Amino acid sequence: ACGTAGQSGGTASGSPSAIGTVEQGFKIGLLLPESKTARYEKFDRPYITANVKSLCPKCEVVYNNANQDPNLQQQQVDTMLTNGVKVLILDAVDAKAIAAAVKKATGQGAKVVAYDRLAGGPVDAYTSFDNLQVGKMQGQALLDALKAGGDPKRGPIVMINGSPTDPNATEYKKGAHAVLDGQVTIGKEYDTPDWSPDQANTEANGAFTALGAQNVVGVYAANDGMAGGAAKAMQNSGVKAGTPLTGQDAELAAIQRILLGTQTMTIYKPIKPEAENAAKMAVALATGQAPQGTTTVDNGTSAAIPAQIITPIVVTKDNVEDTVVKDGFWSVAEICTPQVLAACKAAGLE
Amino acid sequence: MSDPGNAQVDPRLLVREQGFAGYLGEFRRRVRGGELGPLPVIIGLIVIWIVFQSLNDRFLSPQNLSNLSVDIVATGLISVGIVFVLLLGEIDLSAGAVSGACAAVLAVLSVNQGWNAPAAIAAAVAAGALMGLLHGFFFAEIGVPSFVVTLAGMLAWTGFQLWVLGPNGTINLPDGLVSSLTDTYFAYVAAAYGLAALATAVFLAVSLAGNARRRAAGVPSRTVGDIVFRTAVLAVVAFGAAYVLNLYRGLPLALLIFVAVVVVTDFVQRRTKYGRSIFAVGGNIEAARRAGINVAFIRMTVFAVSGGFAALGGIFAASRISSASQATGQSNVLMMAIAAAVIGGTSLFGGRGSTYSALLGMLVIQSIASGMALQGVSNSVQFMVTGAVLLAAVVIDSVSRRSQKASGRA
Amino acid sequence: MSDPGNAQVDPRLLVREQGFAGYLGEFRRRVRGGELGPLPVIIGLIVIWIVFQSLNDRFLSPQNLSNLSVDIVATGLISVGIVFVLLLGEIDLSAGAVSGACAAVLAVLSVNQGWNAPAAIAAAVAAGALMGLLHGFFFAEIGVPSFVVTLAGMLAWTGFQLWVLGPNGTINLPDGLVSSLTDTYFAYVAAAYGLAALATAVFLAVSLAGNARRRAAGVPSRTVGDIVFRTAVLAVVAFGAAYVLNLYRGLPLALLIFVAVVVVTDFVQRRTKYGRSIFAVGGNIEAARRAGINVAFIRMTVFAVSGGFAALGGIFAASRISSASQATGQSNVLMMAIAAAVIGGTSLFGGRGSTYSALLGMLVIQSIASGMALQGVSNSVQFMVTGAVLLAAVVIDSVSRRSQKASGRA
Amino acid sequence: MAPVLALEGISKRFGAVQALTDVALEVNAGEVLAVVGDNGAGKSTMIKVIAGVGPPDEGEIRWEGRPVTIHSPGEAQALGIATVYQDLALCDNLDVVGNLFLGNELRHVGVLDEVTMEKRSRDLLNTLSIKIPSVRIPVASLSGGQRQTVAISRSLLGEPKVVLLDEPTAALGVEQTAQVLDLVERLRAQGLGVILISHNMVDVKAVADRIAVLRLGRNNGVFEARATSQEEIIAAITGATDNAVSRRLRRAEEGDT
Amino acid sequence: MAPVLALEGISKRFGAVQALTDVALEVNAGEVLAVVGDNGAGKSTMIKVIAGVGPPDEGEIRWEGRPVTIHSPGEAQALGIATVYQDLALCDNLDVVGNLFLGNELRHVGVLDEVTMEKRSRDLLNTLSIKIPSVRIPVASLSGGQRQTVAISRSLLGEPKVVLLDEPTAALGVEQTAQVLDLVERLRAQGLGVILISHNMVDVKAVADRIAVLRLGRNNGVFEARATSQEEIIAAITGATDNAVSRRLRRAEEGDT
Ligand SMILES: Nc1ncnc2c1ncn2[C@@H]1O[C@H](COP(=O)(O)OP(=O)(O)OP(=O)(O)O)[C@@H](O)[C@H]1O
Ligand SMILES: Nc1ncnc2c1ncn2[C@@H]1O[C@H](COP(=O)(O)OP(=O)(O)OP(=O)(O)O)[C@@H](O)[C@H]1O
Ligand SMILES: [Mg+2]
Ligand SMILES: [Mg+2]
Repeated sequence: ACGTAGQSGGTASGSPSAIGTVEQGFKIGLLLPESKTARYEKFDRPYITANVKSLCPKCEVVYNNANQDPNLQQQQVDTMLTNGVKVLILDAVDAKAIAAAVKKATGQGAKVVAYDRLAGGPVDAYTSFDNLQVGKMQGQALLDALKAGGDPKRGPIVMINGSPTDPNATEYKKGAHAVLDGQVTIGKEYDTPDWSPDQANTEANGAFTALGAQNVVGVYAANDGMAGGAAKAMQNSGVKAGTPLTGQDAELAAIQRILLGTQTMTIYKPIKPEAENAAKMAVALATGQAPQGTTTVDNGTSAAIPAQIITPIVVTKDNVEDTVVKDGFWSVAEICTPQVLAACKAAGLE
Repeated sequence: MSDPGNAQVDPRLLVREQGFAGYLGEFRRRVRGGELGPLPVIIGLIVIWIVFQSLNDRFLSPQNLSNLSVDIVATGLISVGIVFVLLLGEIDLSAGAVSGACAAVLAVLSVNQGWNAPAAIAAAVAAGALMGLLHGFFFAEIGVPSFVVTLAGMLAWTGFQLWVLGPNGTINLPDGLVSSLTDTYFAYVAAAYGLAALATAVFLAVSLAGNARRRAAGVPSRTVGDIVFRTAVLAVVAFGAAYVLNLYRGLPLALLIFVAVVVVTDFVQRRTKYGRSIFAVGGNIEAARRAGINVAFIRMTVFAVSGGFAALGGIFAASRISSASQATGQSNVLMMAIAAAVIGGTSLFGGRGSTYSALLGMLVIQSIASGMALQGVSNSVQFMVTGAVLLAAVVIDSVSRRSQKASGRA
Repeated sequence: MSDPGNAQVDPRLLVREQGFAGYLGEFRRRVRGGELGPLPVIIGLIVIWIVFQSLNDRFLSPQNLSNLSVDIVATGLISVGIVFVLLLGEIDLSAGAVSGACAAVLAVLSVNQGWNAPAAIAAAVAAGALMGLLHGFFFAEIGVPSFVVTLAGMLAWTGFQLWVLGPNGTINLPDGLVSSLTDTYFAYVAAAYGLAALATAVFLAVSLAGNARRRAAGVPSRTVGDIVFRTAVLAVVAFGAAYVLNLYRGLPLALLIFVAVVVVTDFVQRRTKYGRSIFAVGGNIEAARRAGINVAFIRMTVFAVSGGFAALGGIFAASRISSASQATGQSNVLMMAIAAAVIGGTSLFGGRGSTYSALLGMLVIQSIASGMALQGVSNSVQFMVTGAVLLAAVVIDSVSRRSQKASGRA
Repeated sequence: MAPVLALEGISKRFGAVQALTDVALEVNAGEVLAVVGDNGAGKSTMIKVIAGVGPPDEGEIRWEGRPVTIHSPGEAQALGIATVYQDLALCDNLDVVGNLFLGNELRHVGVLDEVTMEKRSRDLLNTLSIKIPSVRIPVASLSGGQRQTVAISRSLLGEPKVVLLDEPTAALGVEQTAQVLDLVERLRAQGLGVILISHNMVDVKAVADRIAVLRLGRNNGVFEARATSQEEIIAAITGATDNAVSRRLRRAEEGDT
Repeated sequence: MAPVLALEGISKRFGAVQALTDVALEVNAGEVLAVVGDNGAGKSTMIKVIAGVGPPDEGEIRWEGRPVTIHSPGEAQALGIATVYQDLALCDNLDVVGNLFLGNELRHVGVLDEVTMEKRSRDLLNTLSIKIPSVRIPVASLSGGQRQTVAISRSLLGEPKVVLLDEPTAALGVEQTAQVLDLVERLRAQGLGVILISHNMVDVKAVADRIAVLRLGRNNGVFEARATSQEEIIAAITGATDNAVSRRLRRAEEGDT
């Protein structure tokens, strides 16, 4: 039972590049980045596991969560390889930093599917939403809401970005700026360590005090957790009711806020198809088939990575039912707690 | 010591002059000796306020001060519990995680299980106390160092928090008792002033009554001038705060609760047998044991108290943003709670401190945070400035203590 | 003490029987007395290994053990610095941030500024030492509590790290010296065995020579049997490790460096005047001062050492993933580094410990992490289990120490 | 009448050191028993055995005739044993009053009654004629002798039946020493049993009724104080009639002649 | 010849306590100066002033005739002042050898020379005829007297010109006390100046050449040891001829008759 899998493996089935067969089953490693956001353990993991099981009943999905720590994720890649994993479905904490681990994995004969975030290094396939696009959609939604109320520059907006130590936060921020710069007046802008809702609350309070609560015309919050902190600050410091507020992740709490009118929008990423793609790609790679992609992307290391990019969806009061409810992301029963019941009725959710 | 009626006075003891001159002399001696108590930190706080105000004139606006006074509450309550543990010379690394876990318990019980708010709050606080008791058990009875126990607790309760919240993550708290903890302001102008008046009156009455008892027993008592001076200082602070708060939305309930907690816990620490035992264990555990104090009991209950206050802090944190999530109590909540206690003057080595330090330290920390938020500088600069200001605030204190050490008291 | 030639033996001292029976008796006495040193933690480690191996038979595979031995290095090096600070009875909360900041400095210098790798590494380590020196200055000269200084440092250096990395964040390191720090394995079979043999031989020679000197000077010396036994234990561990590592990719350079650092720092702490002074300051600062030790110098340099090792740890962390980012040194690196030292047996209260505890403690922590990763459980469970296992690993130690306390040694 | 406190066959071991071996001892009510012995003879260890601080490995303790086990200082106090330890064991962070009443605080509707405690502290210290700048300063800033007096005063606050004094006068000035010896005599007159450990033979001979000698952790004789000369006791302590003390004396005599 | 060490006009204050007021003192080479005084008289404070541990607020220290300032213990040691503190100041976590050589470790190509240090420790302790289970156990587990001996031995390791002993025999057994007194006489014979603080008048009269009395932080007379009676000194210490000591004596005499 010794190690250099790369040299010794790879001849298990008829196909020259196959490293496993559906008949015998093989191990697929699933590496997710964190658990502070609800989606990973509630949706991604079960969806992927289920999809793999239906494609390859004997396959086993080994799961690790890196808790937002790139070094830990690298160790988890090592452990996966030790564990005899043939294909990695990898949602990188730090897409750039993971490149070395990806290289090591492929060097040892494993295949890598970049999931949700385009990891660096020689990845074999990619399926995701576009983070830059997410930021742009948030920005656009905010801009639209501002324009609906008049001149978008009639007052300052407040931007509450994600963690400065999270590379993905930089992408959202970039996307949002691409849309908003020049179109609106950014009164105050914050990066929020650890995406902390409490911190966001303090920041929002500070901004409202500095700018004058009644002057603020919109708030950009990079995700729903921080939007929660900001929403409470808006209520407390007397920001005009109905002032636009963005979010991301389609958390249950955010959907409820949207229905209640204290948040304008959130970004819903339909995880089901993404998970389905990932499972398909992983099984295909292991059995020596070429993964199917609708397009190709370039991550700097590999030029033509087959990719399936899914467009995220902006959720507002009007399309809650057609998006998260329809997809079974949240059930009406979950959303319409007694407090939200009236708003649910008004929005036609029943 | 200035009671001339007492015979057994050491002739070397420097007797203070009567009246104002005496005050001044005493004060000068203390400045030289570094026995200024919290004064240096208060000066540091005032400097911070002046600097931020000069950078942004909204800093000292009633609105900002009012927000600040509510923002200190959640972490401040955790810090109160930490003070208890620090007095023992121990540390509680689990406080943040416990606060998050208990906030999650509260949210699940009240939203998902439909408990009514008071019951859910009680259950959450009880859960926190129980978690603390468990730490205390492993520490006091098994002998695992508190650092390791509470580190293990930090991990385990974080896991528990994730598990309780389940895959749904954030849970919004409905408007109601929990939200109103940080949402309620006594806007009625008389409320704040009335409380300030009450506090001043009670303080004066207690001081005078105590003095009378002391004089009757023939032990040294304060001069009337001294009592009047102290009462006056309290009155200025209380009425000043009331005035400012009334300019915005009135007296915040959360602040009232926090201050009440600080006053009561300080009283418990200083004026009850239980509190005295905590100081004794923190000062010299062997002496405490030999004096017949049940050291294990003190240790276990102190960790339970810390857990309970952590839970309470978590509830206020959840109340502040009307939701409990996986992020509640995470990040640097723990560090800030410990830092507040230490900045406020509680020793990490046990036996010295007071829960007032939680209040004072949180004011320093939150003033910096609020000032930075008002400025809206980039994160890297913000981190650096926060570090520097934190250091500067404590340097004043340390320099004065240094002269204390030089004069042989340390 | 078993030297029969010496006249001044206390008659109450229990003399050990000669030979194997003596060993057994001594061992039994020590078990009862709780004077087992690191043995309980080693037992805890072995239990952890057995449990995880029974859950997943890849756990004790050469590949996993080899990976584990490299994974402990980065945090382990930070922990070595922490041990120095803990020996003083102080704490360094900045170690994680310093490691991240120095990794960033390294990346920027070598990638963006095009410095050659050795110069960049030297600059990064020097930067870390300088940061530590700064903490030491505020602590030793100004008198700010180390907790506050290093907390301020933690914030400030995190800010510095963000600022150095600039808006682009992660910087990938090219293949080269830095990457090879954790990538190099001495696959040549003789390398590992040769080193094991060398270590054993040196140990034996030093022991024998020391013994000869002691005998010559007429002070108590070890029996030959004792020396042979110790050498044999070392040989088993060294050759065992060499055998396992050779089964995978050979002896990892990183492990070699880490072990060398531990051996050298332990030697410095135990066998030099500087190290002795650290123990003295940590044991009784007033006694140290009265003995003419320059306490301020010791304190400042110890913080500088801690900073330097934090930087080194950061470099290895960056090397391990071939990149430096804003996340380097963040998260729970600091807690793990402190926990490793404490679990390994270094006291938080100063004066007791050794850098071997960094090695031992990291093995415990990383074994848990690696075992959990192999199992692939969900995060909430992982947190809870990690906390529980951590506690369990230390409980064995604490229980044996408790009997030590009962027999009056604590 | 049974002795108020009796030890029998007490052994205690620390790691590799056998500190006490088969020690027996008894003290009656209204009696002062001095325990003397070389440094490291095990006197303090014995005190700690009785006080419940370090229970013995073997042996029996009898209290007023019946066997008892004393597992904690609290149990010893409950029996009526008050102890002044050689290493004092004061809480440096508490003030004099706090230390005096530690574990036995006076309360007034649940709250510490500082006024009464302060008053009683001052009265108590006055009877021992000790000058302490203030009963409200932390004991950390007291002189060695002042700390000692605080520790002695502490033991008198309860209503003990037996008082254990481990070198109570070691750090005291001449006047304070005389006060403590007076005190010991007063305690005896009140019918208490007193165990007094001291290295000062003059003091021991002045107040003790019987003198027990410990040597290397074992009993080495019990002497009637009145009937025994100082030299005999010193010989029992050192285990030799030719010792440094006798040599000094001889030299002094030779020098004088 | 100028005295090797002289203090003049030394004052020192702690917070609200004036511990020393205008104290003067001098000790010559080859002389034993005893300093006596009540508890809290300021004796230890004076020792700390000389040893550089707690520099004075005012006043002058002269060393071999020339004025010096002593700001740190290291400076005092460099001058040739060795000190045994009343509160011992040992590092509990270090073993006996480590404590003895602390700050003056012997080295062998940069590495601590444990073998030589251990050998010298054993020799040194033997000359003071102290039984310590092992020189390799942490001092935390030593008895009070054993710790005291370690502290005394420590001060003899360098080559001091003046030795300050703050109640060195307080915790010592009779034999060890005699050894220390012998030692003091040997030091005097070697031409060192010795300042000895003690509450034991018998010991003081036995070895001191001159006796300086401190009272409430002030000089209260210097006496020739041979020419002064014990009663006179006690009267100077207590500030009254009618004191607890004299009353005890009177009572004892009355009791005898
Ligand atoms: N906690 C301990 N651990 C190990 N050894 C100890 C401990 N306490 C005491 N000893 C040893 O037990 C022996 C007896 O010590 P003890 O303190 O009882 O002596 P003593 O008679 O009180 O001496 P002294 O007159 O110096 O106070 C000594 O050899 C001492 O080293
Ligand atoms: N660090 C300090 N802080 C405050 N007061 C102090 C301090 N050290 C000593 N004192 C006070 O100074 C006075 C003199 O103390 P010192 O220790 O010099 O007395 P001493 O003569 O050595 O007494 P003893 O014979 O009891 O040892 C005492 O009243 C004491 O309370
Ligand atoms: Mg003793
Ligand atoms: Mg003294």
